Amino acid sequence: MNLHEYQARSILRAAGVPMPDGDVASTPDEVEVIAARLGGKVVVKAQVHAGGRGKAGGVKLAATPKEARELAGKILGMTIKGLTVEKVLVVPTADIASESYVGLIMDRESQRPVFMVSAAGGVDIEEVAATAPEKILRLPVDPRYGLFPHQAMGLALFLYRDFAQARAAAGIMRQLYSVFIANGASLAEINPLVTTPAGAVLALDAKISIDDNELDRRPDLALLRDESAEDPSEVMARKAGLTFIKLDGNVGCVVNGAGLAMATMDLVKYYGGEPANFLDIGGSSNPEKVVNALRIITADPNVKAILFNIFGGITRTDDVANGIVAATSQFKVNLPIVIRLTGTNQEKAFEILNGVGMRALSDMDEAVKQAVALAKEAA
Amino acid sequence: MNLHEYQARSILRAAGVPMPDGDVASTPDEVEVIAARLGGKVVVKAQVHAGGRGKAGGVKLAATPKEARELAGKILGMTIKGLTVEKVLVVPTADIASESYVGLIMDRESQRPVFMVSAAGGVDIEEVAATAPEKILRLPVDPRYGLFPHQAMGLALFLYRDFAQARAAAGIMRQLYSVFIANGASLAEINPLVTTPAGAVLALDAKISIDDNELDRRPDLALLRDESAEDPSEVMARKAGLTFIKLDGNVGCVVNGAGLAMATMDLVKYYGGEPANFLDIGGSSNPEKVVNALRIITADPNVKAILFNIFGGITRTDDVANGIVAATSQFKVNLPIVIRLTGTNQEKAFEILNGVGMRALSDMDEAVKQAVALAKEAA
Amino acid sequence: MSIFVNEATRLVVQGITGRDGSFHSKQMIAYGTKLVAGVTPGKGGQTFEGAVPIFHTVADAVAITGANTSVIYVPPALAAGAIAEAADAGIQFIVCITEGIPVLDMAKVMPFVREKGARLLGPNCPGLITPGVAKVGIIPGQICAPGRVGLVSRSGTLTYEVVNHLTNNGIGQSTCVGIGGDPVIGTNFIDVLEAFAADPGTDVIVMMGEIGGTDEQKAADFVKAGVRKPVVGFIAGQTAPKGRRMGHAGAIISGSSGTAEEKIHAFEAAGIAVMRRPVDVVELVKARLNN
Amino acid sequence: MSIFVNEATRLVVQGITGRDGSFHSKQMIAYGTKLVAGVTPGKGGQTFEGAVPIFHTVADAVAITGANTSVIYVPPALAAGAIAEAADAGIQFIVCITEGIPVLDMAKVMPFVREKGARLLGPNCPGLITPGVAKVGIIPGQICAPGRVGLVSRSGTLTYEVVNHLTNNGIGQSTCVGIGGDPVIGTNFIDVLEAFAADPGTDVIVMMGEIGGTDEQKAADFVKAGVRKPVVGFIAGQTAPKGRRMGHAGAIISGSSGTAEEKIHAFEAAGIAVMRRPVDVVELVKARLNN
Repeated sequence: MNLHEYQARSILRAAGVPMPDGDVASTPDEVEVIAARLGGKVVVKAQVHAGGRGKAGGVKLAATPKEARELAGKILGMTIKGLTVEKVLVVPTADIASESYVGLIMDRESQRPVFMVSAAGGVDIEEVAATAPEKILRLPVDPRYGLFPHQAMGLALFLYRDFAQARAAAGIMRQLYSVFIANGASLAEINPLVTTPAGAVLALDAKISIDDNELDRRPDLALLRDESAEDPSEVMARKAGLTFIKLDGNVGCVVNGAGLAMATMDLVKYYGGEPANFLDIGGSSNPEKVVNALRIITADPNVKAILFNIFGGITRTDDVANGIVAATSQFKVNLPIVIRLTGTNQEKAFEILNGVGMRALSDMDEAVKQAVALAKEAA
Repeated sequence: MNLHEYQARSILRAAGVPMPDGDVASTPDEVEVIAARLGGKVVVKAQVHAGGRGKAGGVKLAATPKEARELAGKILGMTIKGLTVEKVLVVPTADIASESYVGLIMDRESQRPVFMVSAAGGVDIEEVAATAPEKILRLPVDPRYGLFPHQAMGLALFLYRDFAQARAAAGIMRQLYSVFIANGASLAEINPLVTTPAGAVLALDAKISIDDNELDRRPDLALLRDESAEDPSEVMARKAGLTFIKLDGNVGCVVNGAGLAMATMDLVKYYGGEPANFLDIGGSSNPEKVVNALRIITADPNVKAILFNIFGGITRTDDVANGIVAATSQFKVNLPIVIRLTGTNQEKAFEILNGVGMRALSDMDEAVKQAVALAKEAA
Repeated sequence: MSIFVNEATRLVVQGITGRDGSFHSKQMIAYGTKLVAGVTPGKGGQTFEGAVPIFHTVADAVAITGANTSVIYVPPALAAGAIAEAADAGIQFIVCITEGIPVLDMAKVMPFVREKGARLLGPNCPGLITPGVAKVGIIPGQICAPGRVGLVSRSGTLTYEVVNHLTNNGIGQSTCVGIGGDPVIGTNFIDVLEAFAADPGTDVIVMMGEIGGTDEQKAADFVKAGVRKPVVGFIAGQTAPKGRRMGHAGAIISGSSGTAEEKIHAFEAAGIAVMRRPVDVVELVKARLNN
Repeated sequence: MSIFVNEATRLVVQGITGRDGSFHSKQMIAYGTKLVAGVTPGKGGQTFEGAVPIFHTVADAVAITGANTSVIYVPPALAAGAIAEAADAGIQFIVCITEGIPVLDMAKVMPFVREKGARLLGPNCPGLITPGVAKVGIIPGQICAPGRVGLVSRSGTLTYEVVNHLTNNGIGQSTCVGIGGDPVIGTNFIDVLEAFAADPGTDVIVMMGEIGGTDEQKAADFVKAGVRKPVVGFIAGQTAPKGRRMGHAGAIISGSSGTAEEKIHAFEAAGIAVMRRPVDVVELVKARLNN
């Protein structure tokens, strides 16, 4: 789960990371009040879960509270990469002498949190990694010991020659690590970490992603989820216990298992179609999940055909069949449905579907081909 | 630093360990109020840093608030192993079905915190260790991982056959471990951990010792020190940066280094004397420390002769000589002083002392023999 | 022949009385797996299905039944603790089925597993099966058949799809291993490739990866460097968008890294025959089994 | 010959610009120790006494000067971190002089030191000296003389007292090692006994213990089991009361355990000649050197 910049800021500031004062607002009026309180020039920043806000016009500099208000009026409500801006962050401008990048990610290879720091900050770190990897220092941290002081200092000295700045940065590294561990983050990033002409070290922008698996035991973090910043169908899916990701195609997919779901989307593409979504109903085949899955998929006007691909293992295919029958009795599905079922209780499932005049296939390729063809017909 | 029972209780209760309600008091009036609030029978317990309170009459059962008041009047002010009772803890009596021992110590051999648990609780665990070691389960905990849930359960199942009780006890083990780590304890002990006839698991008495080395960085813990429960000369010594332990003999010892200080005491005994104290002035030979050391030792009326034994390494013997001179000029020392100095700046030290008519030796045995003889003469 | 589980496997099920644990324990017993013990704290002394003794702790189970392999079906919040318990009890092969374990829990417990010299498979994996001998986890036994193809995969049902094609076409398997889709896992492709390479019962290896991370790329390097047996590969997620977690916590393209293209390219560069569709496994494996 | 430090020792001083660090660094240089680097974060680039380069980090010191041994004089709150830094930088022999380190800090850092394959001496110890060759720590050089007696002790000034007796009576030392008086230490009696037993330059071993713990008893068992060289022993604290910490954090009789009597008894049972007074070391060692 990605946090908004303003949420990441408040966590980092609480941990002691020096960041400029500032506040979040959802109306131009509030923005003007905040800008007046801060005094001087301010930056108005769109709070959306999308990169490239600046290029999209979501980050603006204002000289006066009045200008801030005007700019906020333009930014609030604008759409960036399909997401509507509901909130803006207002912060004072900072004089910048240097910009660095400090990131901490959960690294798959070392199976540890890994620091990545670079004096080439303020830009896309991926680009630095691709073009000038020697400008990045990587340090895996053993969570059994935590970040040793000398490790924090080593990272900081890679960024700053000035020792006072390095000492300040080392403190920030340690705070960032604490935040990462305390919040079960998968990513915690300060970009840029700047120095001011006076020599202070400040975090100007921050990004934190929380491991979704932490949220069950961390209701405090789960509360930070901003559903207004998400696709409504994804919100609905999550509440129904489904994993759903909206795409741009027209073949709606209902699959059990993440790997098979991806392979199904790939096969739709292989046979010339475009998947409308990723949807994994998971291992437990509660008919209710199937009903919800159909509700979500049919809500997408792009969808022209629906493809079920179920390989019964834990999932009982008769449960899925019952779910399909229940859904079609609860609401009208005006779309062709192609059903592929195989595995556990397959005969029973076929019987159930035949009972309501539906037909199921047992071959995946055949089912995908049919669904693609039907979607093309309808389009 | 040993905490009082009431202090240990409040730390454990804050961590969630189930303990009967209760409160601490320093007057019989307060005791009566607490006993009335608790209702029913109460136990009045002397709060002193000494074992065997019960045998010494420091723990009494009272049927009514009035009786509690009367008993408190007797316990408050009494002396147990040389320590005056300034406070009592008042707790309700508990019906007890079983008593266990749960202790956690910093173990030198494994270099880890080690749990010791025994179903033979409520008694001296050392006796159990000596007579029936098989009744004690020991478990070292790797602080890098903390106490794993299965370890807590393993300890609890050693104590209780009833699973609900074991589960409750496992929770208490984990809380005790957290308290140990969070407070830099060298010992944290619940004795007894009881079960009630209704099946509840409760901690009735608790003991926590904090590693003295934690106190510098933990002012919150340092505040728990109860100086009224300590020998005033030891309090004064600690404030002066000296390590001082009062003993019963008549040869006052001022030594640099803990090992040499012990060896000096031993040598006093070897030559037929009795050391009045352990006193280590430490490595830095600030003359002020020597002045304070002399002040503390001369305050003990038992002391009949003073023995300096200084082997100069880091400690500069001339600093010590200057301290002796300063002390004797600041206040009258009406006791014979034998000074042994050797090592760093020895010649200078001898000169300084000769300058005020004092004489120093360089041989330890000779100095000890003289001091013992002088103490005997004076006694 | 087989890898990781065989005739000597003596299995303890952690969480045997839970919904998933009991369902799959019955399946494992029915398949013929030597399921010697169950563990559910609080139910020690009872028996499962009238035959399998249940213990409060894994240590008891090991002491009394000689269990040497464990499979874990406990809720995510307790799963890392269950892994530690198994390793601490001397279990040398631990399979964790549980999905949804916080990654930080895994990062903390993995060094302990290693210190104890144990191997962990998973978490968030379907387990493994040596057809005809033993199944540990949730892979349906009826879609497998004994044979000489070793299969390793990050996913569950996709594995079934592929195994099903093999079995339906008369191609049996030595062992089918699901390593799981989480970012931090105990056994990776290379570990399994190494075992298959050394297994005289395995002639062809099928490796099924997906987007996210670089495990497949490293596995490809490993194959190129020293696996003498033919390898057939698949990568799921060619149509996955960037930056979205595709169900599996590990299945996410971070920036430009971990894409299907880059993995397929690495496979091809290592001489791994790449399936475009799951069904392609049949022809690709057949051609290599005949060699 | 000697143990732990010798002609190949290249020393880095952590905390070289502090009060104690700078005082003792001068002494070590004066004694002839190859003091190749100092570390004080924030003073990197400066030099100590116009000759020794100072670095921000131990890693830099190792990379540039080839330091292989470290001695630590930093305040207690920073000392465990300094130990970790030295071990992480590849230093194989680390001497920590600092007194007052919280025991929990030591319990946490010791496994790291072990993982890195380093040896730690101390903390809260006087260090060690190989007379005439190198001194690392604070043992006064002038009271030592080269020779064939190996000395190991928990304390500082008591060691000086005994060494002084030896030197004044013409008995030199191979190496004098102070292991420190804390409950959790990196190198214990047995480690040092083992090294002296294997050192061809050591003929007689003097072991000086004190109350608290069971290290001396275990050392006695070790001597009995396999040290072929004569050992002379001393235990300080016969007159210490129970339950009081006698200066050293480790010097405390807990209940009935760790008393001087029990330790002296263990020494005698192991054939260790026990000194009643420090001065007794002379006759006891002399008698054994002549053998």
